[in-house]
Amino acid sequence: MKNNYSALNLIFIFLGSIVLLFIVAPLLGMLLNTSPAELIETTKDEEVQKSICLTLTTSFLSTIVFAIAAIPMAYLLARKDFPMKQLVLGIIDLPIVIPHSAAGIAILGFISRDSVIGRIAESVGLNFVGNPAGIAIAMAFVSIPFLLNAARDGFMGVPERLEKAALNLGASPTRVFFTISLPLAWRNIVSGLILMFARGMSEFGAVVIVAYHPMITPVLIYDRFGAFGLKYARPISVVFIIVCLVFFIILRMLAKEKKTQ
Amino acid sequence: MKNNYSALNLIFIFLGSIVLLFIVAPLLGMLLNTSPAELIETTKDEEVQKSICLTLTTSFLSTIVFAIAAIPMAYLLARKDFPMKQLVLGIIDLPIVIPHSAAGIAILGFISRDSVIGRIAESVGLNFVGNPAGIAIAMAFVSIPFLLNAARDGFMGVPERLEKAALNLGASPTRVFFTISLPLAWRNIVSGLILMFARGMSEFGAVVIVAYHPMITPVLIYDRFGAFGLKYARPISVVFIIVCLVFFIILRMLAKEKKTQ
Amino acid sequence: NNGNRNNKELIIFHAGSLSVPFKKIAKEFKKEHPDIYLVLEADGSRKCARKITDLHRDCDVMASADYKVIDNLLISEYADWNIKFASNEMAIVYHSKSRYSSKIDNHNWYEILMNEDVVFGRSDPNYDPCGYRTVLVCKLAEKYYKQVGFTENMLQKDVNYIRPKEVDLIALLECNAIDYIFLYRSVAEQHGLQFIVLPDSINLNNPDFSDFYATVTVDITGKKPGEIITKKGEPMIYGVTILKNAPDNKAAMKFVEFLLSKEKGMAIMEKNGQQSLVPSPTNTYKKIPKDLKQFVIE
Amino acid sequence: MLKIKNISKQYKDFTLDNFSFSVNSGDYFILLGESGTGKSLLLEIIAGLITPDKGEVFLNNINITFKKIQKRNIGLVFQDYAVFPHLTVKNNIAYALKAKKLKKKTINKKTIEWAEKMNISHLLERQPKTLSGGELQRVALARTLALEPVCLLLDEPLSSLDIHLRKELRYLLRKINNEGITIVHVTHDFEEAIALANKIGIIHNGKIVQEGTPKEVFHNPKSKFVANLSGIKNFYNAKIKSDEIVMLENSIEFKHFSGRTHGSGFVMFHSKDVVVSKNQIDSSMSNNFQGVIVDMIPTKHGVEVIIDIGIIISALITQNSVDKFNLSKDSSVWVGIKALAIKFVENK
Amino acid sequence: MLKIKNISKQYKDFTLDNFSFSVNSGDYFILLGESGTGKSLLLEIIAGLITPDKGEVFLNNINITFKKIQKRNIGLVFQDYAVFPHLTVKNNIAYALKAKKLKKKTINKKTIEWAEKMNISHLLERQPKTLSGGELQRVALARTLALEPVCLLLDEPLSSLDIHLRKELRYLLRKINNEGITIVHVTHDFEEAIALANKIGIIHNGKIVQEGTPKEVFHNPKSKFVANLSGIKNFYNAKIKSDEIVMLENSIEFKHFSGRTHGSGFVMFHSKDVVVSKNQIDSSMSNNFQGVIVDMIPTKHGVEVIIDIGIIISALITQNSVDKFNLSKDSSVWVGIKALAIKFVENK
Ligand SMILES: Nc1ncnc2c1ncn2[C@@H]1O[C@H](COP(=O)(O)OP(=O)(O)OP(=O)(O)O)[C@@H](O)[C@H]1O
Ligand SMILES: Nc1ncnc2c1ncn2[C@@H]1O[C@H](COP(=O)(O)OP(=O)(O)OP(=O)(O)O)[C@@H](O)[C@H]1O
Ligand SMILES: [Mg+2]
Ligand SMILES: [Mg+2]
Repeated sequence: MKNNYSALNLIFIFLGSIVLLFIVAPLLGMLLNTSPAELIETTKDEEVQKSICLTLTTSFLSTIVFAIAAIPMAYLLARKDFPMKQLVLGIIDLPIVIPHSAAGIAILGFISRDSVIGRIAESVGLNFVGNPAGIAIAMAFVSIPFLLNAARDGFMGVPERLEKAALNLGASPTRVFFTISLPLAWRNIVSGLILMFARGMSEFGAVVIVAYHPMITPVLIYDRFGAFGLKYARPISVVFIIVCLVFFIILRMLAKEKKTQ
Repeated sequence: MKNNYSALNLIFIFLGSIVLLFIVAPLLGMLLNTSPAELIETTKDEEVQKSICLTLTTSFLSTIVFAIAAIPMAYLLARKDFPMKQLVLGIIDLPIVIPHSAAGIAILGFISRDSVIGRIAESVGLNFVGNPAGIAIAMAFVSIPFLLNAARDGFMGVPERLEKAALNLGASPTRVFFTISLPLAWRNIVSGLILMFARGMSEFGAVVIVAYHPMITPVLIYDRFGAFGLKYARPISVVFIIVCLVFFIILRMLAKEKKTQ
Repeated sequence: NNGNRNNKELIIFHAGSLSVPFKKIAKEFKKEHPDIYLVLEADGSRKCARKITDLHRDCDVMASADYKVIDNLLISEYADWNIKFASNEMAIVYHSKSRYSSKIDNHNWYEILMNEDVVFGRSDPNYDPCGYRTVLVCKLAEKYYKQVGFTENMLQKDVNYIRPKEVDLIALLECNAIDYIFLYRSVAEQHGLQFIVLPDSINLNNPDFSDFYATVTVDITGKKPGEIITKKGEPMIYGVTILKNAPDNKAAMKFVEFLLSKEKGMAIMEKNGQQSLVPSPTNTYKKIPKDLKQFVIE
Repeated sequence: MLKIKNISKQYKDFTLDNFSFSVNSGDYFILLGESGTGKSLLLEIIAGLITPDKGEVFLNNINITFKKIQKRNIGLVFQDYAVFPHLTVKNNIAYALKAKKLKKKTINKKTIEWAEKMNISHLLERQPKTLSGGELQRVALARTLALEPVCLLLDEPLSSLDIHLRKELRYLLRKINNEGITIVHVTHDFEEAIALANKIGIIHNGKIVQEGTPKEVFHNPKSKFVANLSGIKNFYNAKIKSDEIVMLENSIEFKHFSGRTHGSGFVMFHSKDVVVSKNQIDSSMSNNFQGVIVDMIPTKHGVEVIIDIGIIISALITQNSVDKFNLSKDSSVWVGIKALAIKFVENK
Repeated sequence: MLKIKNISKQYKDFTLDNFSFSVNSGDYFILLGESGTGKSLLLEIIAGLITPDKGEVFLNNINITFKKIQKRNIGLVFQDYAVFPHLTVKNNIAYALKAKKLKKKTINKKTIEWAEKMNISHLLERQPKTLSGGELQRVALARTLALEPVCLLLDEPLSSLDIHLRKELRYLLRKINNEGITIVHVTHDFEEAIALANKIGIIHNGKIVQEGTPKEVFHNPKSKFVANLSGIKNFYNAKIKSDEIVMLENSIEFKHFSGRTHGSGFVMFHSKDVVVSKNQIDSSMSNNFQGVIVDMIPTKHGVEVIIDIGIIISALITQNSVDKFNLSKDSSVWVGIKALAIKFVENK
């Protein structure tokens, strides 16, 4: 196409640049206020390393574990009609909107020693509060809607006709799901997974109520900020953001590869 | 289809129920701990009413205003290849992951009196700090990735062939965008708008740095919690969540209607 | 193995302003008791209490920036006693880029702050003790400097820069969004910020001026919305207690002992800008554990 | 063994009404019909993709109306191909085989085999979106044929193919049918029907209007519609007035020799039996009319001339005659038809 | 006025190579070719959907190779319809008209007009996904025709339509062409080519192998491929050995009467000129061979019998003869062809 530079394109590029600038400017401001020496020092700080690892792994695991249930649910929401579906769809969006500390309080009630789940966990010697598992649950709660919505949109974009064609070829519904629906919705699901993963990593308000320790990076930043001020919190933020950026780029590239295979 | 109750479906329904329960249980716990009398009283509280209105309108306006630039950008990201595209995609996900208070501080640097934007605003008598406009900017910063990603997925799902067919019929690129690309990506875009709207409403960490007053609901809840404890924070959360739920259901229904027209 | 809670884990909720000294104390304490793992959780003093009373979070030791928080919210349901252990003072904090920073001193600050192009921040009186203390300082200053109407003008100016916590204010200051903040001197010292030392008459530090402090009051919200509590000016005093249902009472005792010892904990406190009050008078003398009696006077 | 019984399906402005037919084991049944008469719908109902409002489908005397799609063992080749866009040609073809859990080697062998039969071996590693229409159609065919179902439903499977490939694939389809697989094939090309079917059903307005062997159907069309399908262009409602006169379309009288004196039904005659000339023809032909040329269509065997003589008739003449009489659109001409060429078919 | 010059386009395993042809104003040009020879590709290059690697496209002597799609004023009807799935049939048809910013009333009038011409008036409010294949094809046609472009590109526009509609639409297309619109039409149906085109191009292996009027092309096919397309099934490479003997495919000798004594090229003869019998025929026919029946295909005009006599030949005989000799697959038969029926075409 030789339409690369049509008026519309120029307007779009202009608008896109504004958005990009809007995102980049604050980040750049943060980066420029941090000296390389500080960055290096922060990278070497064992507490920082540990917390970034913890954040990445808990969010990653919580994303993976909950995806196993959320993706099938998204499929149902895309394919089936049932009474009160609109209500269910509305409910699904709620965790996004709940004030984070309220979410934390709600989850605490859900997993604390007095709750059903808490008691079951205790009987096997597990206490969710102050435990990575509890952190993962808090992360999942606030971030699962992003996966659900993205996956649902993805599945809605898969023509039912192709699924039926696959059934006609003798494939079981399970096979059809894994070989047709899932791959065709893959792009959206990956987007959803990345959003869920990212959103989980950033959660502070809910996590800090469930578990101040072990410290995930947002809590660590808050803690350092409270104790020592911006100067000590900023380098951690920058390191964390850089690590995340690298992660996202890798994830997106992997996802792309998967698709073009 | 008579496959409604295949084994796969039952497993999916089971998994879906778990997810739904996981979302509903904490919310229900919160609801059950709130007496109707408290709810009614809270609803009548003028400060609560005002803050909910403020939250809805700022988040709504910030979503709409930024969508005008974000949707075209998503279109570019879906259609064009350019150097460092993976980097741009990674950057777009960053605002999700940035610790919220760090985001708040970054935005403050961006809009405070010393910044270019702040000075321009000051010259027309506007001060972003402590102003709904500032709140909207903070909301947009943390929530814009959700719209960008959803819209991008939507546009990627629109066959380029149809766009070319429309061009062949003599439509200008602008017309093609508005009559073909946009409507066909509509479902994803609406999802993205709702997510962005919802995410904006829930933002606390970044907003509280830019503006403690006027109080958006998450700030109000935090404030009440700190000052009077859970008993006074919970009913506001519940009222807020109910209002949001109603809003989401209406939005989703409107979006659906739009599509089936 | 900080994942699963074991018996040797000691949970301490403390006021945000105690973060720095407590971290250092924890380090020293660790040397003496390597088997006890300290878990420090910083938050606003009242919020710390809420975590215990409303959220039923496990906690062994609670240290508040205002000993009354313990008296009002924890005693007697969650704690039996309260030891005042340190004091602090209010200061006006700034940095080198603050407007008029080269001119300001403790004779003209009340004028400079009222300048149109100067922005100052303070924390929310209803929420943060530092907030209502700021108001009290202003009222005292009005009397001390004989500036009629100063408090009123002050409270109306720059309301956009009221924040719930003092640490948020530091961020605003550090990123140059504001010029001055009302803050605890200890925090300013810990963050390496410049500050104006206010006269003892108004800085809420010196118990000798208690009577003068008590001449001003401020109304803040009470336990319920609409309810009003009137706060009297009084010296700033930090309190500490061990919770009744502390998971590890023994370790908690060891920590509090360490904290209150003159040459151990209190030395670190003083180094970080907070004067020791130990031993101090208490009205819960009877309930104070035997080992800690040495730090109080009846 | 495939029996469709009283199938009905109602859409807002289309109804499939009480549809019934049956196909014996090993039959090659072709459903011929115009666009939008419900042919595809019917195949999708048989395959289970669409549930009918009413009626039943039997396969080998078992009611499969509510059987799951994947359990029916009925292969359907879609009119719009429905090739899986995310799989290569190879994986598309192998899809059904993999579902059957065959050995890898067998799958590979069969895939290559069917690709060869379809002339698409060179495309095995291609993504569907890079394929041409005809290539896609062959992938769709290979995919379903590789499954070797007991019953094969083909929805216009050769529409995008050129003469050459069409010939090859017709051969293949007949071979598969000979091997015992029942085939139901939908098309609107009656030559395809003649070349392949041993039984034909004509579908019109949501009903089967005629059924039988290709010969039966095309030699005794029961309606203008069927006649047109079979290439007879001159087909009219008729009422016999006397042993000599028959009235066509209530508007024009023809001489006939059918030996009947009354009755109503249809009259038909072949285009090639119509003689055209510039002036009135003085001959033994008993039907002579003047008319105007409405259209002229070149065909393989000469030129088809469409003439309005009160009714529209079609005449097939050579290019020579066209040149000789200098015929063109709007020319006024005379036509002649022998009474003997007029065939009368009684209605019911 | 439409001139394609040295167009090349390279894909991994397909190449369109130095493609050139030109179409005069008002021509009805038909491109005939097998599946996957690049017909659709070529149309998309002309319309600007695909940029060629090399070469130029001229419309009315203006180089439009790099002109924007929407500025070309060339209408393209897609092989896969490309109907907009979110618009009703009505809005699909009106799409181009709205882009032209016509008055609402005019748009409405034209839309209804074209829907009537395409026989889809009853579908105007329908969503595309509820339409049948043929209905979709007509929507696609109406949508582009309503635009009234100066040049119309049709990619197998009648493939999903039944005989009846096909006839109507052929009439319509000819009418449009007569009104002065240049048409380039792609198909693999040579009857369509005869019925519509005044100029034909045969495309094979990414090149135009023959070009001319339908008559020129089908009477003097220059290759087996063209011959097959035109329905001549017996077409072989040949080398004349003497004034009597010609060698076919280097394997079998035929008698001929072409009057030539040497040269190489092609031999062809019509299926209907091949005589089949059970025993050797004692007649004036000079070419007699024994062979085995490979296949039998019923056709409109009898049965086509494919016989292997060393080379594969096709004979068209009546059903009667089949019954009489009791012919079936694998029967051994004799064939006879008169030397006069053998036509020799020299190569270049
Ligand atoms: N979901 C639907 N809603 C409404 N009408 C429908 C739906 N599906 C099919 N139809 C209508 O049913 C009729 C039959 O459709 P079908 O696809 O079976 O036609 P067809 O005989 O295969 O035609 P073609 O030869 O053009 O493919 C069409 O008029 C179509 O518009
Ligand atoms: N993007 C692509 N990448 C690779 N090969 C392609 C691409 N697009 C088309 N081709 C190949 O180019 C060749 C010509 O395709 P085209 O669609 O033009 O064929 P066609 O002549 O229209 O065939 P048909 O009659 O089957 O529609 C095909 O072999 C096709 O596989
Ligand atoms: Mg069909
Ligand atoms: Mg094609």
